[in-house]
Amino acid sequence: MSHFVQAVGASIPQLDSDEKVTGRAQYIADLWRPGMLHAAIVQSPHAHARIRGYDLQAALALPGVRAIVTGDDLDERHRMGAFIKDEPGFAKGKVRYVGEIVAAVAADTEAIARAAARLVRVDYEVLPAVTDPEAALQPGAPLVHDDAASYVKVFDAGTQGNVCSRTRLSEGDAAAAWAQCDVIVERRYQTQAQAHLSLEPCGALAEVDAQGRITLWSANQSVFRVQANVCESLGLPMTRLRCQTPRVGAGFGNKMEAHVQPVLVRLAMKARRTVRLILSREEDFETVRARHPFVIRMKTGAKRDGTLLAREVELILDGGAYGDDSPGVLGYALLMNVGPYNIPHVDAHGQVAYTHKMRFGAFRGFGVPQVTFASEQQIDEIAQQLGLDPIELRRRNLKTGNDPWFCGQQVASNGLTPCLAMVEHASGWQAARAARATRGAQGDKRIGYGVATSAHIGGLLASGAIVRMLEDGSVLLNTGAVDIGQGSNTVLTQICAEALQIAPEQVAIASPDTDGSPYNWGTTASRVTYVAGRSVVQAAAEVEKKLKQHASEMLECAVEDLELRAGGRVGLKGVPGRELPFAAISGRAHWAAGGPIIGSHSWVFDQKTVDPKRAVATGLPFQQIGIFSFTALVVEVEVDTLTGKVRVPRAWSAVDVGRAINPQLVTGQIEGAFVQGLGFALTEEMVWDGAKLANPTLMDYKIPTFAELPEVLKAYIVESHEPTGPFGAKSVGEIGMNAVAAAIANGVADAVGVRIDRLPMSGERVLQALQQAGVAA
Amino acid sequence: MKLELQINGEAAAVEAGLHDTLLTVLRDQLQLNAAKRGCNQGVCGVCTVNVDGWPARACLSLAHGCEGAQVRTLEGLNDTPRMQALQRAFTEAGAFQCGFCTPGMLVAAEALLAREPAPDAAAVKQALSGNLCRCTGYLKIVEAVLAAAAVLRQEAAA
Amino acid sequence: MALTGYHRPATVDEAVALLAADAEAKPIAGGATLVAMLNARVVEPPALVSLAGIAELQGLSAAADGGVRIGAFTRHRDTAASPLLTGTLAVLRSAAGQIANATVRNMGTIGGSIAFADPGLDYPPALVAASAEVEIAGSDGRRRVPAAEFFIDWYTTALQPGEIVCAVHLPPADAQGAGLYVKHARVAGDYATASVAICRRASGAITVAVGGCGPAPLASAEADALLSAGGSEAIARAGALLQALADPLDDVRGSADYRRALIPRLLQRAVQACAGGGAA
Amino acid sequence: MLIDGQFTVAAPPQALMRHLFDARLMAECLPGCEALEQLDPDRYRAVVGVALAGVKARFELQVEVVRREELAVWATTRGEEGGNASQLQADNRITLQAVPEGTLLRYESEVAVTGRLGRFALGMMKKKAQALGDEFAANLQARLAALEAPALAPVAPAVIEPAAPARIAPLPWWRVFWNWLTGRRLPTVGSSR
Repeated sequence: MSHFVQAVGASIPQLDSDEKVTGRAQYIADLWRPGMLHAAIVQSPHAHARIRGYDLQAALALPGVRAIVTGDDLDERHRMGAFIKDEPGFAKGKVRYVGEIVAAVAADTEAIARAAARLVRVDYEVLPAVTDPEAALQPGAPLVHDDAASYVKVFDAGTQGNVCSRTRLSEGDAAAAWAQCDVIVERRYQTQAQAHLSLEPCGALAEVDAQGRITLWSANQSVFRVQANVCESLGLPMTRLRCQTPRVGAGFGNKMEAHVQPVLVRLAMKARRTVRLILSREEDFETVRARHPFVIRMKTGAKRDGTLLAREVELILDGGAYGDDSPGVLGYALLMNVGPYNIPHVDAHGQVAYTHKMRFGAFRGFGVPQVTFASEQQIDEIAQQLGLDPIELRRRNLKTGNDPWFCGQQVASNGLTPCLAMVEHASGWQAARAARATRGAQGDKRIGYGVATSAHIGGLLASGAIVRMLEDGSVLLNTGAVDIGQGSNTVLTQICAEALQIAPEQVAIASPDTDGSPYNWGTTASRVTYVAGRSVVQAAAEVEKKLKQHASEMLECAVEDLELRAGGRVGLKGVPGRELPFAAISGRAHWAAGGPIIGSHSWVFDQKTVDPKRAVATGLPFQQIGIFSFTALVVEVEVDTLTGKVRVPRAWSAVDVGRAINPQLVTGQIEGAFVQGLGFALTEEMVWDGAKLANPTLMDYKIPTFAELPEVLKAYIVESHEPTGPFGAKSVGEIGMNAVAAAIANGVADAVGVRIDRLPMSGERVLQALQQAGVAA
Repeated sequence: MKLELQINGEAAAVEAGLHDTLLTVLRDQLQLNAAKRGCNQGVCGVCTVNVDGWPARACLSLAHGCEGAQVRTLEGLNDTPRMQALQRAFTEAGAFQCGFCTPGMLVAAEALLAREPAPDAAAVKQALSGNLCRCTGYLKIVEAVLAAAAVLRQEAAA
Repeated sequence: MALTGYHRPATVDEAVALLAADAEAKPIAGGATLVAMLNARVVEPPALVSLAGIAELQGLSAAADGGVRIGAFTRHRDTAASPLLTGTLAVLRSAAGQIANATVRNMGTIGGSIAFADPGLDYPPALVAASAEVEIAGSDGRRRVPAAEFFIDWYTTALQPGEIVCAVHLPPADAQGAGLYVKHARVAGDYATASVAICRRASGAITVAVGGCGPAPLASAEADALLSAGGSEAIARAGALLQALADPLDDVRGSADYRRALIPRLLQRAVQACAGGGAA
Repeated sequence: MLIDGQFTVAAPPQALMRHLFDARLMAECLPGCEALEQLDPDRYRAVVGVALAGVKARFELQVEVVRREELAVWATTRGEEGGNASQLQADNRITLQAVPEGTLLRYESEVAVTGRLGRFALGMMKKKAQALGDEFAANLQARLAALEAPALAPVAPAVIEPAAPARIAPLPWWRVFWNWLTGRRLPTVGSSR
């Protein structure tokens, strides 16, 4: 079959480029409706308090105020939550963190709404609070949820007291294996809360029609999670709520679950008018979600010849006031803690603690950047103690070919070995490390080289696709997957075009809309290209089958003798002249026989994660998680021994993505993830002062700028061809971030010989370590 | 209070209170939505507009302070050759993902190329040091601005 | 009488008269800092007096005494690129070029910045090291205050209510000397965690000032004397002297202990960089 | 943020305890206190003016003594400023301890400001608040000394040592009302050239 159309593998620009470069793209804050009201939120000043009552009299009296919603407008029985139904639409009966939304006001202008919000009086009974996860797990600590055990849960979370969930995964016999280890490394690590900082603050706009049906526009990563969360928390039948999507200004996990949608929909229902709510940057920092702070106790053992033998890890996650995605993050971090190495004896267990802080949820990497910061440093420490080169030790233990992942899941494509070789070569690793011995101290700035590897999944839960051929032979693709900037609209269009051998311009992709789109769990877990891509391929195959059925009747020949031809034609094999354009077939289907040609597909990712014969798993939220992508990363690190400040002049990041549907979009993910990882490693930290977030502003919370971009940042694509993936493709969205903090920590150790076990590796923290190690005066 | 501002080469009558910023007036009264609100404190750069030839923060410029100034937003620069070269280069290089920071980046880059037809990578990073991006990791943006500069220099020489 | 609205005086005297009319009225120059506070509703002045239209406050110029005058309304961008700021005065160029980012440097002015007097700003230590004077205008006329006495406390300067900064006066540059501002911050564009401004004359005489480590820039004649005399221990002893003066904040940019530890270290970097003769 | 300090007064603890509930005395010791009235034995209302970085804020505060012991008192402060643009919560404790020179008075206050003022310059606010605490302590010490021992020779003003940095275990905190500088300047520090 001649491949005239090379849609897959082409770096075509994003389909929505024109509107983004001309400023015509409409994000949630750009949507506007005639007579639209503006909303403002009321936030709790307390970390833990019972709400005894509200006094809305002064606020309602303000001219221009149209409606106010409080906890009294919610029903105690209706709760939402991805894993544990522990969260009301907004505070009801109790507040559980400083900044939690307590009420909202709708008014003619935003200024009036904000003024009225300040006039809302709430009668609080202040209660003791606990904000440290380890303290929250001690007996007698104040309970964040009085009745946590009673909540509906979608898996055996073991929720009780301040334990939100607990999980244990084990393989082999770690306890017995320590005796055979010649070298054992053990440390405690701590990682910080990181803010997503998508530059677009969260927002939503809700319209109510005459019959009381609500159309909700919001910045989201899944219209179906918005629908589920709003309907569950407000007790609405899903038929009452239609969720649609404007352009989304990135998410990184912040917009996967609910943010302001529940309170805004309740407000619009009460006002019976269109209302828009856009959070300020400070409100976005204080009310939504952030990356989980981890406390990690990890132990790794190896034989003298460098064979890794045993690993034990215990995780304590700060879950914040509500479960959100915490059980998923815990389970996944434990599954990924080993890294891409064959370690026969592993015991991985952990807990998520409820605390009186904002909820912690999904954030690019989903727990792996945290746990990799510990695991990849321990691999380096073992190499150091055994006198082995860090890459050589890794090479002796790498998973290759079809080595199964920890807990037994099959791996069908593994390009890690070429990834490691590529970055080793590109960085001049061997020469650079050798030179280090002779490098000695050259002035205040010391150079070091760090390596780290990681993996990530692509999969999880349900996805669908509908491909409908229009009368002119072009097609409309509808998957319900939200493009938050990563380019999924473009990638899925390329997959559909390649499958039907038509030009991408012949494919239109529909905006995600719960009224019209097939279900898609969400743009999260690096899943859309793989999971939605497979559905597109299947749906397109169904269209091809129907096209050939029609053509066989039109050309009076057997279906088996027909072939797709590039450019939107079906032809008789071997007879170039004998063919029909899609338009002719579709015309017949619409106007003569058979009906419009529609292909559809729907599935849930189905590969089991745990092989009960190999591993024991308790409290693992998902039974089928995903197929594996792999990465290796080398960084050149410069440590200023005068100030402790760390800089990354050069970095080389290789990722095995199975097949790059759009190489430029793939390198974009690798580069973007690296720089976001740089912030996680060196400068970003949400700081709490007691129970209050101390730096909820861009003045005080600092992400990398152009100046922090390494002079050399090379992204390499390795294609190992995933047999189950669409045209061999698998995931790339998060993996580029997983190994960054670990590689930099290893680079710092190589440069100045100190191990940093806490993030971020700020100048202060590194200088303290230098002073304690006697390296710096 | 009634104000007359010069927006994209045209007089625009607007209503502005003492504390109203140029960003609020552009977005809420003139429906010019290319300039976005990301932090309202002048740090993120998504509100960058061109005031009298220099990039400026629309969120930190009071509407009253802009009387008599030539304000240009991306909407007003869309059909200028320099901006079109930048738009093509950004599109071909994949210099944006979500696009929320792109209007601000383009306005700042256009002002740079107006002043410096042949900037090096360091000059581009310096000129855009006030524009944050969380998606791309900045590399492709630098490449796109350099590429646009090269194309413009060729066209100028031709 | 209460003043309201946006005012555009053409002269300093007009501006001072307007400000005298209502204590709540605030002067506004580039607006970078004040409008950020307005947006956060932290201040709500009923009247604003714009200094943009006052010719006398604009730009840098060579002064009669051979020094340099920087008008209060001069944008950081212009100060950072001024050819007048040579030799020891290069410390001003170095400081201005590291303020925030390029776009804010198009807006912010030296007068607005030093009147705000945030401890993490870049001008205060540079002006103290350069032995600058600040010219102030008020209803009872003009006066000049040495930079070291202009910056008094957190966000507190020698400015009395109703007074404005007219200009900064720099002594004649020592063309063969050098001036440098060494800033340590988490990322480019952040306020300084700690900083050292240094001027070194051809004669070897050194003046330094430390930023970000106390309510006002830290400077000590004794420390300057030690540095000017030179010798191996000079930097360590001068650093210890300045550390003793420090009263740093504990905040997200660094603990007080870290800021104290940075003083001798940044001082060493500054002195070594200046010793090289050429201005940064 | 924790604000604390201690000082000694040449007088027995029991004598000092009753002064702690004298609203007029407290009003005089508190920098920036514009109004202070006692609503009932355990509750007070106060208005306190604060200036910082050109920002003038008037806090309307409700103070409630929530626990008394023979030599200690706990109180909470709840209030707001700017029409509820910012909210202030503080849990305070004052303990008295008999010492050879008389009484060691120790105060601790865990203060949280949320809303518009709570989002900026926390480090700056901590520094300012601790300075105010020290000024309050100095005023209180002087007044208590004067009240309790008019006949005795004035005690050399004790140096106010900031309390040991180690934090007291988080008891159930209570508060004393709080005061902020009214725009007066602190003694100059730093440049002595």
